[in-house]
Amino acid sequence: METLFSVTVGVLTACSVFLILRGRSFPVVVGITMLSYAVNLFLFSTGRLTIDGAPILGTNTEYADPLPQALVLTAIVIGFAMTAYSVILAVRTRGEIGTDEVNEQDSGESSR
Amino acid sequence: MLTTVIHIAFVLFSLSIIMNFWRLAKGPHLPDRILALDTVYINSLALLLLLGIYQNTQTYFEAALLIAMFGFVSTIAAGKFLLRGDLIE
Amino acid sequence: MSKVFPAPFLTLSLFAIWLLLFNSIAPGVVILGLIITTLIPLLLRPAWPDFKTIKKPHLALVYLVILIFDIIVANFKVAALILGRRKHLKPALFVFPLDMTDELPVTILASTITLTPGTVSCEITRGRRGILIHAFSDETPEETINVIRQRYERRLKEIFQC
Amino acid sequence: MWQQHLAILPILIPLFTALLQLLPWGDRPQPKRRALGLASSILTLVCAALLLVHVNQNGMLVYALGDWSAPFGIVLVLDKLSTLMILLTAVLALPVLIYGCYTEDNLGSHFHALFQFQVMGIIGAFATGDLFNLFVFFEVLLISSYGLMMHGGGKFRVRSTLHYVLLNLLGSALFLISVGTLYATTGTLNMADMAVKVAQLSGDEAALARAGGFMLLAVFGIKAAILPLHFWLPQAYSTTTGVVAALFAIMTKVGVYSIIRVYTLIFGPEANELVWLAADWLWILGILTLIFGIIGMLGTRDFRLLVAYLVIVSVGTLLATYSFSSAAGISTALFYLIHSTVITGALFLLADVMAFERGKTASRIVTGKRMANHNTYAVMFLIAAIAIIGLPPLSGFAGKLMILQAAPVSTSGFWLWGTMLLATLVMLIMMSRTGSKMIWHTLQGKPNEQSAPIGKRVAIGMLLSLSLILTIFANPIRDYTDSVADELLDTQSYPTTVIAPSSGEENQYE
Amino acid sequence: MEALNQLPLWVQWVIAFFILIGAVFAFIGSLGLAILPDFFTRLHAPTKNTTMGIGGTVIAAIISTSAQGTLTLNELLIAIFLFLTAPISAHILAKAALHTELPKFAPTRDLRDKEDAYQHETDK
Amino acid sequence: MNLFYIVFAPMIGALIPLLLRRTSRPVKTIATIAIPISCILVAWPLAQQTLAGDIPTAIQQWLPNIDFDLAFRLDGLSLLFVSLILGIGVLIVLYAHYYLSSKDNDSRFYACLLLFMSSMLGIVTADNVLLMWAFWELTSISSFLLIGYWYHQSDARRGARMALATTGAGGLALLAGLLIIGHIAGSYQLDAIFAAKDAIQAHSLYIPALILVLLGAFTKSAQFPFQFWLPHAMAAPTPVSAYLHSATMVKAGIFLLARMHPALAGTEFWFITVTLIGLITMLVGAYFALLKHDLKGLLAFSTVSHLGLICMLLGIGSQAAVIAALFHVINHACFKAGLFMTAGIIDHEAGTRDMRKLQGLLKFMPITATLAMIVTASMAGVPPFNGFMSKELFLDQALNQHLFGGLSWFVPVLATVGAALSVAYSIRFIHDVFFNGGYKELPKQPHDPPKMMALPVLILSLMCIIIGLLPMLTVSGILNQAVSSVVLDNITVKLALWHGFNLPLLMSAVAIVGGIVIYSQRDQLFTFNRQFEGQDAKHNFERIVQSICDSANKLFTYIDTGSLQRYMALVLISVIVLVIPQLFEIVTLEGSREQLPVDFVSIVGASVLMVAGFATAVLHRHRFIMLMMLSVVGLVVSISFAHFSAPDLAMTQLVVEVVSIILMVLALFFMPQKTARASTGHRVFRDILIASLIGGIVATLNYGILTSDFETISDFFIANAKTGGGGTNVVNLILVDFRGFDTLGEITVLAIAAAGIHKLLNKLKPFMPSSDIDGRPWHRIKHPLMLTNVANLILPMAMVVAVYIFLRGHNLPGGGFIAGLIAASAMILQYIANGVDWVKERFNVNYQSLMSFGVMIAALTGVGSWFFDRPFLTSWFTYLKWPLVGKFEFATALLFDLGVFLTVIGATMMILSNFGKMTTRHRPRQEGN
Ligand code: NA
Ligand code: NA
Repeated sequence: METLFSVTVGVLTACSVFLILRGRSFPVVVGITMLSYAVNLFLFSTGRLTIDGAPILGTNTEYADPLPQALVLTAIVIGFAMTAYSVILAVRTRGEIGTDEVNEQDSGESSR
Repeated sequence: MLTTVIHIAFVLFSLSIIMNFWRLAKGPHLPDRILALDTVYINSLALLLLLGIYQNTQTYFEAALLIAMFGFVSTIAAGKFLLRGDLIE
Repeated sequence: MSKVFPAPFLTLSLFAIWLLLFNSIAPGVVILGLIITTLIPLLLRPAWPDFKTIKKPHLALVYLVILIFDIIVANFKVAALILGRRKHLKPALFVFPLDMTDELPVTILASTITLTPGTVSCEITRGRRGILIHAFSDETPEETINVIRQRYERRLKEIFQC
Repeated sequence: MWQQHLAILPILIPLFTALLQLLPWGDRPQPKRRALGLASSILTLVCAALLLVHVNQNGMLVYALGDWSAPFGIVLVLDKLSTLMILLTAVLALPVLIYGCYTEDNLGSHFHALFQFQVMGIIGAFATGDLFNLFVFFEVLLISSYGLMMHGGGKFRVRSTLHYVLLNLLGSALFLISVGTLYATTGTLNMADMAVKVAQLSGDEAALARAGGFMLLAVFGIKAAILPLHFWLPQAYSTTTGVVAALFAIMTKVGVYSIIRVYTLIFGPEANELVWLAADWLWILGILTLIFGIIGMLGTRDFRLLVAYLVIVSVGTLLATYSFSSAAGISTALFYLIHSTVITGALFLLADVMAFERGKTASRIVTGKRMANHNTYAVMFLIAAIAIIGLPPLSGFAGKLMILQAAPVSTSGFWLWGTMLLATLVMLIMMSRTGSKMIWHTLQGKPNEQSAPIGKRVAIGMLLSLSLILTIFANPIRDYTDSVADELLDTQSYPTTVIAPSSGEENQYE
Repeated sequence: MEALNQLPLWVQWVIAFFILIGAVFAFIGSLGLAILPDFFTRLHAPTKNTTMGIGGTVIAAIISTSAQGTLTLNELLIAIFLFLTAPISAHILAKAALHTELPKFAPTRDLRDKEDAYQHETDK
Repeated sequence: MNLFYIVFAPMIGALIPLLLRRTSRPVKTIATIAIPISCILVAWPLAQQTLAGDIPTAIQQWLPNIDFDLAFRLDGLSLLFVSLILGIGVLIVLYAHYYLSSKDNDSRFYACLLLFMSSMLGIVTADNVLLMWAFWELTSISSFLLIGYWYHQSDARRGARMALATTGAGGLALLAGLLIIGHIAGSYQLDAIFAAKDAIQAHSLYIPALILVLLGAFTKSAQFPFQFWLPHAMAAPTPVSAYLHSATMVKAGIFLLARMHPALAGTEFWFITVTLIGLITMLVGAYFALLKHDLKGLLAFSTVSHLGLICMLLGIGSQAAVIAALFHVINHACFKAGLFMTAGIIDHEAGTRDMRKLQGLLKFMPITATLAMIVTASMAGVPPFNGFMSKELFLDQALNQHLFGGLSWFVPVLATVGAALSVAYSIRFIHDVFFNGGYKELPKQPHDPPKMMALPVLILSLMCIIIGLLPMLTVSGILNQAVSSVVLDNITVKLALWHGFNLPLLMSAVAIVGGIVIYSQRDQLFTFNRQFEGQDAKHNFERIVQSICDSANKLFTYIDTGSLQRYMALVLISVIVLVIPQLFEIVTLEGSREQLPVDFVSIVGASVLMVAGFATAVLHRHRFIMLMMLSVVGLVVSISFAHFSAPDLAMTQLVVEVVSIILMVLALFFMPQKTARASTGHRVFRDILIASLIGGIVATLNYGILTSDFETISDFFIANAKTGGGGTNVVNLILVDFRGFDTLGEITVLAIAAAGIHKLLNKLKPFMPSSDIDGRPWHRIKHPLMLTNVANLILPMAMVVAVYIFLRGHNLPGGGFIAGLIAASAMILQYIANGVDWVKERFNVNYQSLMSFGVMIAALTGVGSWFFDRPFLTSWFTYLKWPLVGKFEFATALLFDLGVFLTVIGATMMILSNFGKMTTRHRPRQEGN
């Protein structure tokens, strides 16, 4: 299971990174959002994987590590705030500039 | 026996999700995809319920309820997008 | 009374939901639930439109039973169609002419149509004069319209007295 | 007893102020918001000063939030370094806010709230003793900086904000991966405790932790604008409003602080297989950043951009100096940090106010109209230039001499000497060129009629006079940074203080 | 799982029955979504069958917990919610499909008047 | 302490003319001139001590940490220079009084001059080399301000910048050299450095240190090849030129050579370098002096030449050579100041300095001509003026050095050539201006200056004569001490005008005759030189700086293209470069932890996750589909959390994911819905490579972590949740209690984001498509009937659920955040179903205040614990027993969570309602249908 998990996280990360390297703001924002999913999985798994061990006292005998879960919760909320901001910033940028290209115009890269 | 049945159900639901996903990927039209996505939500919800039965726990109830609620909201949002482009007007 | 309980049916169903959620009838839960389910409709009162309220609750129960039965039937029917041969598929798009115009009954009827055998309501046509239905089975539209009229619309009109 | 709570006041005061400023405040809210913000900034400054005095007298202050002591709860660790940085932040924030209160805050909504949030985030980052909490405060300061950077709107600003935001979002993701890796190898989040645990790592576990540590370096590198992670900075600083850029003068320093903290405490002298983890890289990158800053200065045609590259140069200098891993290196780096923060802050404001009074030519280094307050700016420019270049008698020269003396007489020391002196020369040439073109060489005719409010000049004057204070009290300040460096390098007693607070303090809560 | 295996066998059978009902219907629904020829026919499948699939599973869950001593009905909420919302989702999607004039399966009989086809409900 | 006065009085006194700027010029001049005079008075008693062989010192600690103290000394060398600086300074102020026009800002002039004076005094009296360096740099700054005094003239600006850059660069080299020397000597105090002479000269860093120090000295005194800046400093007002060229600035370099002489001189390297450079400079300077048509240009290059001479003498380094050098310093100061003032008078009164235009002025300016002839004769080394004496000594030294072995003869020969050139340009100065035919039309009618303006020149000419005639009476005392402090020995100087017939005298004679010859043949020289004209150092300098700047600029436009893609790639590549080497060091990645078995559902889940992730990436050009794929990713991640025992996470992830997607869909309306294919294959390949490497790193780290065991602090939370926090949901307890501070920060972030978004949406006029992606007009119905009805039904239901989730968070999965988002989504549904206006009509809630109160409640809960003498955020809980209700728990953490709840609702609604408002008012008109 651990192998499967880490491969999945890796693939998800790679896909997100690919999106982050795109030239338009929207895919980049989506890439960052997806990266945050991957990172949350990663951070969560630093407490190692446990099945049937929700850290709710009295329900189980063995508990999953609650600390990374709490960290991921914080990270999710912060990620939400950041996603919201960047999405709307992308809209604003498009509103101001007229395009959603992330690169500066009249630079060599914009055509690429 | 019950264990076997639950395992079979797990497999059936999983296969359902795969088929939904296939439809989601294939389309061919946006309503198809949205419908498929909605179904993925519902089948996932079922998986969680099943997991609750399997582990004999109530822990997943809220998560399942939320999937039902939020699956609906997201489907409506997508549908509204197709109809009007703007969700909130 | 109507100031404290602007929508008694709502309060009641919310309280039921509350108990279902907590899955308990401990005094603390009940008391807190009464408070909360009284407060929420009060808070949300402006957002609660003037729905036509149910005039005949017992008929509503009957309607519910019929509906559940039909849903089960519908499931088998659709399952058969999915698994059956494609040539049995004779879909149709047609309008069910409405005999009532109130929002809530129309909504319930449209939902019922969707949940019951072989039909999905696609549009509520202009002026709530009809419901555009996509039917799946090989029944004729006339038959379907008749069933809907007799089995559901009639009952709804009674329940809501409209 | 109450001094205990002093530890958290510099975080809470801006927080509550910001929250209050989000409330509607009636028809003409701005005067009220200004008064509130200024009062709060003064209060923060007072608290920061008291805190510094307290810590200096009684030693490190460990504040266990929620009464959960380290390593289990989050603790604020107010050691000399933290209090110094907090005081610096408060000292910078006040004049910048004064500047902002003169119509700058009307350019967009929520300026005051975001400003206070930003201060809160920065101070929190300096205060916390917990790695994940550091992440949280990074996010607080980043999200408020995103908002502030947009202040005033406009095409260029929006695009550079977009770049800045997206880059930092990537940085935040990397931060989480690093924290996760470190937690997974050490089982703790408290930095002091992590230092203890890291020292016990060996073999493959140590390699994993090293990977986490290096990824963290990239994260802090973005914040500190080290080559090649600095790209956001010139664009961001040169497009945003002056007041925001001035406040941002401390932002890169948060990155530098984090590097100093993490790579001294956790991956420092006691870290066993991870000893001085980042020193070599910081050395090379610091020098490269310096060189890059030099080229950047040469290539720029805009005063603001020039100041932005000055920031980069200062970052390179700081990190290269820090990388010597010696008490003298750290101490002098800190001295230089204080100086460069204050002066670059002043320069950003100056560039802003000059751009305003120059009108069309703005901050471009070209001949323009005479400014309404030409002579004042001329004097201010001269003082700021002398200070930032590092010419006597202002603080920059003391800082530079200190660094040059602290550099070892070895190949690496000579590299630092060479690049620093070259940087000084280039600054000299570029600043004289800028002053000559923007102040000396003015078009014939009447001066521009737009005159910036006097409060703005007062604010710049306040910052510049800080340079004077830094000069006069250079020695006591250096003594203090020496003691900061000593405390910082005493990585053995730090964890014992943090993890098991002295019995006296503990009794208080029992 | 041990707790369930200790239940009386007939209870286990009942639970198993409902689970299977749920799973099979859900599967058929998803199958329909995958294989039916056009959007409108596909819409029928999950709308009815998947909802039913949940119903079965919910009942199974209720029995399995209730049979252990405490009456647990809260899963019912999920089912109620789904029955309440599924027609709406379907309705909105059908609207969208009609609006975008998705191609229909060839034998579909379009019995709308011209007026019906193009005149939808008015806004409130 | 008196020494401090001497140095700092002019510095502080610089404020006086500025303060007096509203008064008349005489007041300012008197106030200004009083300062150096007071310094002279203060210096007088100290000078007596020095002349008696003592060295008065003063010290005030400043930066003991870097061995930088305000330490001053007044030894002979210092005294010599202090006298020149103050003495000539007084004359310069007096002269400037008449020279400056009424339009000039005299306050600024005097202030800068005093500042400059102070810096020079600091250099020559500093007892600490770092302090000396500080004043050295101050002279650069103040001379920059002086040269650029007429900053409206391009020449002044450029000349000032070039001077600053050149001397500044030299200053930095000097600093490095001094630091090395100080490092070797272990101190920056002069005596310590002198004492460490042997150590310094034996050290491996001696040569570099020496080169660096010499660079400082040579740039400052405009030695070859750094002579180019000095003539352009002529753009300064003439009093400044007079001061800079006679007693100060350029003499600072000479002073430095003399000052460091005891520590650095005596080696072969010193000798060869300094002597040769001096010799070359002397010749080059003299040659160019002859070619200049500008009076000040001529004088400037003559300065260069004479400084070369002094430099050469210091290079030779013998006792006699030092005497000659220092003596010439005095003499040069006298005649050069006088010469510049003369040139200034001519310029002032005749309106030009061009020798081609000037001629026959003797008739109009007899006094000026007389004075000019005296000082020029001194410069030319004509007896009986002082210049002759020091030149004799110089020629003697040139003869007596034997350090070039068999080639030593060329030194005296070249020295004589230099002297001859010097004579030639001196003749030209006099002949071309005052004789050379009758008067020609000039811009002004020339006449002698006011008497007081000529007074300084008169004083200087008298000095030339008196020193020439009575050297032992006038300068020997000071020279004794000065030379003693250079050679570190007590010596007595013997000076006499007449040395008898000897070789130097012959050389002098040859020089004078040669000079006349050269001058008479000057036209050929001009013709020869014409081929090199058009080479202006100022323009060259400017061009070099400009081209460096341009190439830097070009480099930057190449490197920093404003391409976010490139920035992102750089960040990622940095991570790869930093991290991968560490991963290579891992021997066995797989740890000892036993793996969990894999089940079918997990495989399906993982596959769907990966495929959906992949599809999100691949379909990035079809944005809506991409979002749907992202939804799947989020959903499966959420389910995974549930599967691996994290129900709280599962819920939060789900809720956040849906709200985020809704936001993105909202945004999509204002964004292009499709992206044109843009990336080249090359670029895509690079991106895939980076992506795979980063993915690989993360997967590797994750695998290594997952398969190894570790010890964590988490057991503490599980053990203390119930007893310490009063709840059973450990995750929630960590959030609201153990690490409540994180949560406070997190909701703060949310609040800030909402405020920032509000800011972003202010006054935004977004792009709005009037038709969908296929060009179809939008559906006409804004709010479908069925949806509005059901949404209305769902709202209260969702609220109940939200309250439920909120309340049970402490003990079971749930909590304020999730509850807040449930409530918020129910409201979102209202917005979607009923529209902005509808909602606004019915719920007039100020979301911003709500959000603010939310965070406040959370933070105030934390502050509350202060009243119980506990740190911020300490939680408290108790079990209450009420009639009817029974026993229940109350925890302050719940209050904290309430804050979270309100913040989330407030922030989310603020974001969405603001977003919604954008289109409500001005939706583009519908077409068709
Ligand atoms: Na349905
Ligand atoms: Na809208």
